[in-house]
Amino acid sequence: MTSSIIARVRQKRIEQLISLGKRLDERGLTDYREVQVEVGVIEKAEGSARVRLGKTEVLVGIKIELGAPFSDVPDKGVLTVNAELVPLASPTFEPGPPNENSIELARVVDRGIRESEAIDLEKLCIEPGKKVFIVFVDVYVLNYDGNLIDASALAALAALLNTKLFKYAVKEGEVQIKPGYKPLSIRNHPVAVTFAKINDKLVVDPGLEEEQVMEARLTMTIEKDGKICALQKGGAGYFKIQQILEAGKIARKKAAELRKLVVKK
Amino acid sequence: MTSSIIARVRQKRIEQLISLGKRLDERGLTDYREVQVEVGVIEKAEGSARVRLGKTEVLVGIKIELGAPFSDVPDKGVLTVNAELVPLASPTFEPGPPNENSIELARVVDRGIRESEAIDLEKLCIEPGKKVFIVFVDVYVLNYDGNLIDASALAALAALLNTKLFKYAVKEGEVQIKPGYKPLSIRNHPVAVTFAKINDKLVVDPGLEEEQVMEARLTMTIEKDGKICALQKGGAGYFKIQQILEAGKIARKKAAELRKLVVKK
Amino acid sequence: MTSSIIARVRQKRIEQLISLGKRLDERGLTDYREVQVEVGVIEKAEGSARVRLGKTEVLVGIKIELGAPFSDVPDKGVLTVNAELVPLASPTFEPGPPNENSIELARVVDRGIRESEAIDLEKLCIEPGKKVFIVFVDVYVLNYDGNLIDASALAALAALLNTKLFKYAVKEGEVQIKPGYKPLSIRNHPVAVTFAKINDKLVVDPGLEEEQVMEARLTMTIEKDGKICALQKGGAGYFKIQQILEAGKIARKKAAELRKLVVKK
Amino acid sequence: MSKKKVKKLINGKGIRYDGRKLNELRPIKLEVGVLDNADGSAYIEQGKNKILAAVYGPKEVHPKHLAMPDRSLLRCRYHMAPFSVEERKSPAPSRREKELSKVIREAFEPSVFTEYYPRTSIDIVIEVLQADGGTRCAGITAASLALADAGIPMRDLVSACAAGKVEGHLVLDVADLEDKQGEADVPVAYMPNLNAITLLQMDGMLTSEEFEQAINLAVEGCKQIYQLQKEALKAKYVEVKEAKKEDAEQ
Amino acid sequence: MSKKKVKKLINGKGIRYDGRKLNELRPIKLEVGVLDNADGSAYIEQGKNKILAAVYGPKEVHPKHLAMPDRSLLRCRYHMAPFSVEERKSPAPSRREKELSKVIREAFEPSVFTEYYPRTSIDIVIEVLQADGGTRCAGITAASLALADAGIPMRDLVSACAAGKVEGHLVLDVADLEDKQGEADVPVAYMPNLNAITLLQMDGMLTSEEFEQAINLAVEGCKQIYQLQKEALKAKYVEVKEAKKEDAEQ
Amino acid sequence: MSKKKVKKLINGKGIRYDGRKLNELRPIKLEVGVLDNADGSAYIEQGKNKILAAVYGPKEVHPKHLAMPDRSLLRCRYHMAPFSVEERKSPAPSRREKELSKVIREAFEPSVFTEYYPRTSIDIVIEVLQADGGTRCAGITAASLALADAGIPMRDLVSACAAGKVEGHLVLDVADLEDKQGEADVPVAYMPNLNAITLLQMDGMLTSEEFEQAINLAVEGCKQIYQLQKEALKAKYVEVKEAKKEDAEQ
Repeated sequence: MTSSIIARVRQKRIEQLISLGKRLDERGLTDYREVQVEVGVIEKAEGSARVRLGKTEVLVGIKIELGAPFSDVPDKGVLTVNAELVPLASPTFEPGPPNENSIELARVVDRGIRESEAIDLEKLCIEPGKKVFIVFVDVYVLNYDGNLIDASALAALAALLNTKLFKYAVKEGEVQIKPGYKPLSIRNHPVAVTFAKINDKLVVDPGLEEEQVMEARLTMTIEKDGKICALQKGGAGYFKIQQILEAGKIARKKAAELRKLVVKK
Repeated sequence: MTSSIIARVRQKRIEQLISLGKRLDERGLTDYREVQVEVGVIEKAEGSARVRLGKTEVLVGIKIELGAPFSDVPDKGVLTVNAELVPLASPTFEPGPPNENSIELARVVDRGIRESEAIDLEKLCIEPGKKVFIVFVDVYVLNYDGNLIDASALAALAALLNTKLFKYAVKEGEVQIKPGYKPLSIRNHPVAVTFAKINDKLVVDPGLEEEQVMEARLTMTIEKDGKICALQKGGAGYFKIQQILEAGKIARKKAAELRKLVVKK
Repeated sequence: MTSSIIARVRQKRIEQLISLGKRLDERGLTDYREVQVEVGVIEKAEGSARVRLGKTEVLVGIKIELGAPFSDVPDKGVLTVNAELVPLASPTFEPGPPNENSIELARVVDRGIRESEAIDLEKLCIEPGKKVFIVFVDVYVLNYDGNLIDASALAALAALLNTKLFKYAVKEGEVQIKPGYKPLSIRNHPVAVTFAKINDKLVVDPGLEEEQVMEARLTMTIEKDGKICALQKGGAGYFKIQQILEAGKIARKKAAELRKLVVKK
Repeated sequence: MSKKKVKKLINGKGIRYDGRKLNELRPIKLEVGVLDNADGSAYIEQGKNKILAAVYGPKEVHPKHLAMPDRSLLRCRYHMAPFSVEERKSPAPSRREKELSKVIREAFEPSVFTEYYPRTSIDIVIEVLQADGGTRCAGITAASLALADAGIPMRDLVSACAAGKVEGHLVLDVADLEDKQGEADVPVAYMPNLNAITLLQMDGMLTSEEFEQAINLAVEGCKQIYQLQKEALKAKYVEVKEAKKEDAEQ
Repeated sequence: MSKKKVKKLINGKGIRYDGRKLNELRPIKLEVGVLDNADGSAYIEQGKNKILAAVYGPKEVHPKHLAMPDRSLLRCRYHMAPFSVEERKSPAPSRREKELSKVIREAFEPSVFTEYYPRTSIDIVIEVLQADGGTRCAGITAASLALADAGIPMRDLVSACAAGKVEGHLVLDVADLEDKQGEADVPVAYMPNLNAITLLQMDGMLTSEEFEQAINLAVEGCKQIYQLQKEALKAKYVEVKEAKKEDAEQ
Repeated sequence: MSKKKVKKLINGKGIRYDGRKLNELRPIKLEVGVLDNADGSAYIEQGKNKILAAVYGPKEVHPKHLAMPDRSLLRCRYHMAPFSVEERKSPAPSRREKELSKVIREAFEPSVFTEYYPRTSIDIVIEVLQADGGTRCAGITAASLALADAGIPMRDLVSACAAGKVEGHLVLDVADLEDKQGEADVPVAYMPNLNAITLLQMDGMLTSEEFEQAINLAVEGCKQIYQLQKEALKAKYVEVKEAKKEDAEQ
């Protein structure tokens, strides 16, 4: 009971601040927390990146393996995104199979990459209908302090840009690994920007406490030319059309800023 | 406690009626509830049928796919029956993997089709040991008001009779779909007839309330020539031999009546 | 509460006896309970053995099947050890997927066989990278009265020594079974010896009550030449180095005694 | 979105392959109160979509520890029948079905007065019997009617419809083939009286101008569907009233 | 039933491939009280079937919410060892094992006085170590002895046996090969003193006349097995009495 | 242990392929307090191993029926990230991970004063981000620091290190390649002040003399690691003190 009183006081405080255009950690409503990106942190993976968004910390590792294509797209490689909310990251994360939160996280990250056609999946086909490369994007949440989607999408993009593909030759239907690597061909750069609606106002990059009091959540993933390539509304509340259109404008600006942190000129 | 008193009063009432040869809904002891059969309700499925048995409602969809035969019968197609007690159908149905009730339902329906050799599985072999057709019979319970077995078996038979098989040619080990369909070859017509034993009397087509008070359940599946092709006793009680033989006689009669509803002359 | 008082009295008694070099069932500290080994008990299995260690009873059945090798050892057959703590054997065994206890049991038995290279896995390769024999060692616990590891490892060894491999020929990539059998080639004889540490003393072959009061457990698997081929410490306590080295000496002696019960000269 | 163009989907006159105009809904059939056991139920056909929705509740929560002291626990299960799609679907819930169950539940959260029924649960079940593109939206449309049929108090009905981009045109109510070959799909759930968007997702790529048009188009679709929902409820209400009258007259 | 005739199973004199007459049981060996930890246990060999049954209970129910205020919860697990059949079986319970667990439990419900032990459970465990046709019946025969060995009060022992049709003949106690090649298999569980059939299933096809003969044949088999069960219990009882006498004499 | 010798691992001068002497540890980097949410945490790099450990607790046990009246429930989850190894690992826990979780938990049982916190749980989480041989030992080394960082009272730190046999030589701190090509691997966890071995496993084959040398070698390694652990804790302590001083000065 006491803790719920404290929670309500805290909620009031967050809402009051936001109505004044302020936030608990003194950010502006459309400011991101400090973003740190580090790539190549897992040498054994084909690609990897760690992103810190304030105290939220996500590691993405990329593995590339041989496998069979889907029967309805026999001439394309396969992209598989998985997210693990490992119990390291929060007292609320339980070990076990993916739950709806980790599935949603993985699928929103997946959608941004897939719909922006960031990976040239045609180039990952070795033998149509038989053998293709499978790109495994594993999102590993190490510390949870809110806004996992943006941190994960950014880490996934940074990791993909850092991914090397081994060279190979096909001899009599068998794939032979050859020495050396080439970078994985990445032709678009989707960046997710997430909004929380609190007290009917929009804030970007919600922290954990903000997530706990937000009415609803909206993620817009923006590709390199400013197009929207994925959307996801979450949470128990709703948005007005006007809010969504306003969010779109902010998202394009924010996505461009974040993109600079991972895409080298 | 009150609800259990009501339940006991209800039970008494059902038992008294049956001892007088009557039932709650004014049927005779060997009368079925109204049966409605509708076929082709799911156009995208290879075959489908909906059966209503009073308020019990079951939908069966048939899908046919390519796959591998079982290693011990390399020259036969595969029949797979699955039943889902979807939470639509009753407040007592929980989502989750099949439980013993849905497994029993699927297996009793399966047994009638399999043992009467209703489907000519030899004709579904494309390349012995390598490639055959798999016939998926999916029983989907939409509303549960007792006697799922008879409703499901009847819907399965109606759906199989309604099933079309795409035409194909085999070229260099690859199956090529050709335009057009032919009906799936169905050479027997198994029909399940279920009895409840209540107050030591047999009634056919038990409704939900009757199932709740019955001592035991007996299903007899009868093929087109009146032979028995599957049996299943269920429930916590027992049957006397004489009751089983008596049930056999009734079942043959009832099965013939039901069969007319789904098999066109 | 009462039962826990009884348990503590029992524990005291066990500890006192052991400090006097005695045990509840009048064995010496390094004595095994009576060991009975029976082979060929499951005629349909390729190999089988039942071991009784006092009232502990374990059945091991061996099945051999065709399958694919692991990609990193394409020229070797596959050894798979599985253990089931079936609910027959103890009121504390629940049905369900393997838990940490059955997994540990299977893996310790596996390690002894694998590391001593008891099975000549190279000889089980039929076609490198494609087809090999898989040896399934299924440990089935029938009655649990302590020290499952030693009973299981001994039963596995006895069963392997009793295993027959069907003869075959390879024709055009297909394996054809030929009449007759030959024994599976077993070239080493690992035997597990388990110690319980109770009141800082070591006892071998702990019974169930001893397991319940032991501080820690140590299993040493000894191959035919007296080398150690697997180790496993278990339980909430610890060992001093000196105790481990002392255990090693006893284990070699005990293993040689046990080995005589299953290996025919 | 696969970019393989199998078939021309929109002709020079802006008519879609199934004869619809760009901003035209598919034929929709709605029925309320179709299942006997459920507290509320509805059936929708939209194009070749055939979907049943049922509501059980408010009822005791099982397992109990999930009960909430101040409101009802809303739960949702979106599920596709194995025979509802081209290639048989395993009946075990896929990742897609789990995600959709979550966003659909969240689409209803702003609608239901959950605070009226503390310590209970309200379970929404959506079963796709045949899928033809836009199943989540059609499922929401039906489930909203099922909630109303169950007598659950709501701030407004939730209506749902997708807009999309196909061969460069913005279109309303994206069908299966258009979804597979098209450039974008924007499913929207909407409460017209509150001007509230309660579900919003997107696959594909749209410029901000296209997106603004798409969302407005989808909302227009929702408003049309809202009228159909109200008619379906009225039909049911009239039916019930007439049945009662008949009972009274007998 | 596969119809592939691999081998002639019954010769011109009505003798089966294993030397039995048509109405003859396979050799049966029964032992009671074979496991140390179980409250009751029994072992059966019937042909090459080797099956252990154990009973734990009446005991506290776990999880508690399954407990029933007016009677004991009867539970049953029929399970086959991975090495019990030709091709190794995964140890995870198959659909067949789940169905058989259910019907075997229901075969014992009419036998056990569950009302004597409210709020408890009685767990029956049947483990098939080697399978040779008719495992559910042999498992029931053994489990009934295990219940008796556990001191669970019963209305009657349950005895079980299958009849079947092989190469046109009705036969008793169908063996594995006969089951695979035969035309029908009718497993029956029976309480002789109550003339009560507690399990009845059938695979295959039979006319009503054949069925009547088959069920009567199976019941005759059950009655023979009933005698063997009683002897096995007597043997155990004598053994215990003698052991006690020996104890007293020492 | 695969016996395929791919590469010579130890040269004539007793120098290993990575430049180490036979009894030399790989470079080790330890950091304490690296995760924000965990009650305690630590990070280790040992060779190319990169491992995070976190501790949550003492805290309320969930589910409650696991709580123990006289002590804290120690739980452990050792888990490898899908990208931590050559071939992607499924994130579902493997049998190996389940066994290691058990023995690692048992390696900490003798260290933690669990009796101080009845009815609570202490959860140890070890996540291998990159694996390079010896992950269970490196994980224990890190987890022990995480326990200390969480303020859990311990009898002693647990330090862990493997010895092994490679190309006939006994070596300390077995690397991945040495493990794969070597003759034996003996992981040991050790509490130096109590001379207590709390984890001991072995793959491979060793004579009793070799085993005695190996265990002594591993224990020497543990003692070196113990010093590194204490330094890492001191570094953290100093850091915290300085941070506090800075706070005070501001």
